[in-house]
Amino acid sequence: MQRYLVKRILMALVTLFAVSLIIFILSRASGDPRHIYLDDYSTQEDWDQLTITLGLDKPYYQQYGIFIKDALSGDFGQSIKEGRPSMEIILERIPATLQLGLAAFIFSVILGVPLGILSAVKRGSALDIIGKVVALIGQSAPVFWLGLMLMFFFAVKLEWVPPFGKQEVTSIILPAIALGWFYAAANMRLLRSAMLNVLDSEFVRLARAKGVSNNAVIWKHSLRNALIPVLTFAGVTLGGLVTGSVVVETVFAWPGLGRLAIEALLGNDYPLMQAVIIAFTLMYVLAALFVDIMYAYIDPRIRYA
Amino acid sequence: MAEATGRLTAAPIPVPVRIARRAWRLRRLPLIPIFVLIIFVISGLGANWIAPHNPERGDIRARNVPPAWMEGGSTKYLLGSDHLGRDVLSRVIFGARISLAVVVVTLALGGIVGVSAGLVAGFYGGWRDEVIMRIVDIKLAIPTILLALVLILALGQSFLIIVVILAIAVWPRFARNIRGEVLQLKTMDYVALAKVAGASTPRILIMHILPGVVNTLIILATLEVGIVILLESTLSFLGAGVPPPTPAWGSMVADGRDRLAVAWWISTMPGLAIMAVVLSMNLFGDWLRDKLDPRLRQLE
Amino acid sequence: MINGTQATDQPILEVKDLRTYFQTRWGTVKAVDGVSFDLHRGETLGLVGESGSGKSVTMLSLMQLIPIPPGRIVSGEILLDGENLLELTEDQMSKVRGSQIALIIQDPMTSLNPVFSIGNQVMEAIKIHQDIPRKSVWEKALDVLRKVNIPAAETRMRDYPHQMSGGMRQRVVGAISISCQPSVLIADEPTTSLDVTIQAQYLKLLKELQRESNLGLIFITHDFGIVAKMCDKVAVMYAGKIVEQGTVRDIFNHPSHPYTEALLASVPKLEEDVDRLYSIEGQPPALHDLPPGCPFAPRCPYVMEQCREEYPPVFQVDEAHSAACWRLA
Amino acid sequence: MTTSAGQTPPSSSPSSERPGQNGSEPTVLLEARDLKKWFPVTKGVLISRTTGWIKAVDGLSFQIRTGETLGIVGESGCGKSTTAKMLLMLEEPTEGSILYQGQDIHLSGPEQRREYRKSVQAVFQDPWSSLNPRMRVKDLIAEPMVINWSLPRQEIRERVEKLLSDVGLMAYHGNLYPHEFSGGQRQRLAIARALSLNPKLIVLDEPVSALDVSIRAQIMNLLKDLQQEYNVSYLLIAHHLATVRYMCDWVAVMYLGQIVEYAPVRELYENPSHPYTKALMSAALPSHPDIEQEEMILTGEVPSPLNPPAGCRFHPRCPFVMDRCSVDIPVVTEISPGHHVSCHLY
Repeated sequence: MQRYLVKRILMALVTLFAVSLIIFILSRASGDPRHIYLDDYSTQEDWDQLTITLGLDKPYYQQYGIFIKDALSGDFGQSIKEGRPSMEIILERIPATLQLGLAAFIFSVILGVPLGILSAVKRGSALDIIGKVVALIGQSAPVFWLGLMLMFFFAVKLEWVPPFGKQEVTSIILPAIALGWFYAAANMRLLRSAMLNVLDSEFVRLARAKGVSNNAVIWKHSLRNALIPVLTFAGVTLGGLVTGSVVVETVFAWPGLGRLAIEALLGNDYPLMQAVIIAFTLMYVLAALFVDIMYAYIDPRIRYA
Repeated sequence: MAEATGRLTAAPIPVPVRIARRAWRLRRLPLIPIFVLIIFVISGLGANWIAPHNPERGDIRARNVPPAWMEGGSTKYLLGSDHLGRDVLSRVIFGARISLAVVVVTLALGGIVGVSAGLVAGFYGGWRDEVIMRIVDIKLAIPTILLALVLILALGQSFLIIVVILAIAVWPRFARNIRGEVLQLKTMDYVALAKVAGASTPRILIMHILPGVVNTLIILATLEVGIVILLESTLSFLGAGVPPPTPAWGSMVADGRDRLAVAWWISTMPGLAIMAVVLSMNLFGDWLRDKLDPRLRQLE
Repeated sequence: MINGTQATDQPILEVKDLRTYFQTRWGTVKAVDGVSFDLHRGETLGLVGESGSGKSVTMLSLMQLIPIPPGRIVSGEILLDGENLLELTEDQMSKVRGSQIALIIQDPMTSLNPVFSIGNQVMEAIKIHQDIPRKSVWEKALDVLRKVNIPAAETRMRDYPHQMSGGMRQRVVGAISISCQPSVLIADEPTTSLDVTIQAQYLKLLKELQRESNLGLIFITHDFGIVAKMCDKVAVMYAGKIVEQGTVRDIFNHPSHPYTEALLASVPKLEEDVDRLYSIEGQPPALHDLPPGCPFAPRCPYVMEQCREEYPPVFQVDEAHSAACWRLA
Repeated sequence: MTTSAGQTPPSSSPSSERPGQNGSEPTVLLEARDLKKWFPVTKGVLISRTTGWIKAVDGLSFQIRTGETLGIVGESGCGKSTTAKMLLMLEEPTEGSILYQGQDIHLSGPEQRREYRKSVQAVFQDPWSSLNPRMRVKDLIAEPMVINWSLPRQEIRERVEKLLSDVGLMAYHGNLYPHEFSGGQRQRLAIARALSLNPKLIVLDEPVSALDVSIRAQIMNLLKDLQQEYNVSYLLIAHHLATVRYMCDWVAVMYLGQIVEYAPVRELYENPSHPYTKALMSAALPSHPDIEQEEMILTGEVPSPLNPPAGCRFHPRCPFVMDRCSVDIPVVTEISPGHHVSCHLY
């Protein structure tokens, strides 16, 4: 267990390191950063001043060291567009993204998990067919289009909820569904096939043979085993929720990190972009670590490895 | 249970029986998805000849014309026209071309890298495996879209960059699944027996390992087609796709997003096209998987 | 008379003309086709057959654990202490399972749930069938684990299956199956994946448990060695039917069905040099594609015209010895 | 018999003189001397260090004679499969040597090693995993010949047909794929493939234990017949004592990586001397219900080869254990001609 956790934490650190390295390399590959900050009216003095501030006179490995040192103290440089520290902007946007991600995650679980279990237990029933349709739409419809269609029907035509923004509590419903659907579908499919496998296993047969009732076989003996692959996928889900949030936040004008990434892209705001990516990666790594711990909790084979 | 035992009798299986068996295996062919996919490929290859209008030149007098079956629609614009008076149908047909090109190049690139990495990691193991799998883990930890955005921001926007980004997105899945498959194949007794018979490492890889991963590879490739199309259209929706004016499905959806209330078809039609192709590919992939290797049903 | 254990007059388990069919894409597979036998308390019946002979489906039918569909128990009676199990509802049957009739499955590595502790899994069986306080459930579980000779049972209760060896796991499965004092225990090749010395330990344990609570034991196996060591009675299955039935000495001394005879002659012996083993030609038949008449006819050295046309009825060889072969007519 | 170690002509008929059977003393074909295989146990997340050794095989010596069968019996984890892998050059021994026709194969040049590879083939337990499902049977059987011999296609085809008929199959079976065969037939195919290079030794790793009971005798008899015909030696690895008695001329009993008893087959079965052999015999299943067996059931399980017990490795389970057993390592004693036991009782 300890060894497992140490390995996971090390892995998380390596990931963060790799991301920082990629960002650093790209920041140098994309051209001289001095051009980003200075305009045509800058003087040679400004130029030299900036060279020293950014440490561009030093060798690359030292520049990277400075980059890391700054990053660790929360300094990702000034946003070009807004002219204030990127970190400040990020902190303003994080809550909205976390709310949306959480809502989408909850949606994907409450839709996907029961549907997955029931469609495995009652194969060929109406529920199974509904599950199939949900899964097929979720895996085939592009998130941005699904979002637009939801917006068109439920906000524009029916006017049940606001079409975009984050003014009202109900605003979160449509983006959460658009974002969560794909994962609801994936959870459902995974859980269904895992359940079918488990229900066919020897230990379920033995459980039945000792007189365990049908319900207990499904909810106690099978579900916990079937959740293992679902949980494995949850790690990927979290990464996907991040990716998806960029799209969904753009569609619904949701004031979160994802939308910020697009703003940075359109504004050619590299310092802001790198901060956004570090923030996203950090969120992902922490969430994945959490999933790994959950994993150990559910599967004793990992806990006592 | 007793499937394999006792089937072989003294006489060879007659040819008609074999043909009949093969036909039996092909039953329940997913006809509609295959039909959709054929249309997709034909549109992609022959957009110039099929599309009724020029996709990039609009008629200012015919803006926001609804689809033919609606009031005010015209058979001239079967799926309506957009805010610049361009024919939506023609643009959808031309959009297939981008998607098709991106899919083919991405899968070739990502597939080759992923399969080689998976083969090396699985077959040789040791530090090579460790290094490759750690890179895969790191790649999976970085959200694709963000990586794409930062790369585009740093390196600019072009077909090549888009394809490279998408290939970076797909190769880890190839690597991981192929590696898993190779790890299993490697423990098969027939690999050890080939060594005993004196087979060289290249011979073992080519004769005994590669043929074993072909099914997995085909199934993976069909599943990845959908993923690549979705990613590509997402990028172009965000304005980070193959640069305009070439019409891509994603950017067409983006074009119509502010006009949903007045001309819903501008966004809806290309979206439907994406969904139809991805859905068909997924259904076809599922069918293929059941036929080739039911064991792989859990492949994501 | 039989290996020192007492057999009472009234059989504890009586199976009459049991038929279990499966619908497959090749058509109806008659996995169990008219199987009848009985079992007394304290007695051990060996159900012998090769893969696909229907012995495992017979076992699952007794427990009513056949996957439905594609399986279906078409006809027959399973009388446990006079009560027909096939007339019970699923709820009633689940009360019978584990408490009156218990099961040990072949593979100890997969037959325990990997995510629950050993103690948890033993206690579950007790909790289901007995209404006793929590504390005594724990005590009782500990008791049965000790009974199957698990060393340091108290600490083992908290362990998970993957922390145990195959032999130990199989003991845990044994503990679960006897935890509620069943009257019939079905063991489906419980030792095939165990090493020889571990197998010997386990077989001895089963014998002791049987003697202690006067169990009726059904041993499903393909190995005549286990039959020779463990069983009082034998039923030999081939292609879904019992082809020969009798006491263990009847079968070993005067095998009356050519299949039994051939099987016995084809097994090498530990105690003596055998110059050449008898070898049965051909393969066991596929159940979906049975020849008309006797299914063993294509491999039988004594085959007659009649054998290929009509399935033989069961002939009584001796008081408790019967076989289905035209040679006995 | 084969004094010239050159290439055996593939179509040559089996040699008429069989030194193994016809009175004259059979020659030693292969000898293992003090063979060891230790696997490292590593610990650590980033930098791994070796914290111990799994002594899978720990000092094995035996001989295989021309045309004869040596059986190795033992329970799982005793190192019998690792031994087979070392003979097949799938594993490199940690220590010790394998002498083939008097020459140490690990010290000899690449040419001799290639020659050795050709002369030692194998049949494994699982008939489902030992044939590549994507190759036709004729290509499977021909593969060793294609790799090692440059023969015209026509000759290879004829030889494949001959091999198929030798193992009781038909020529047309060559065009089928493995999945069209049953387990017993697949094992026949595996045997045909193993024979294709006219090997001197075939390692049989549990060749019948995955088969249906009624098929086992077919395969065992076939193997015995082919041994006569091809004058090939077998190393049979098995856990089933009766099978070993039927198939072998010599038997070695292994426990925790070491041979505890080694004797001609009849001598071993009629006069088992090591306590572990006795326990195995009493644990083996009888062939008739009236046979009385000595009741000698071992307690406990086989200890881990990571930390094998000191002294005699069997002492924690031995019913006859003495004080010195936990201290002194027993030496091999020849208690009767050819019968070697490694126990302090002798």
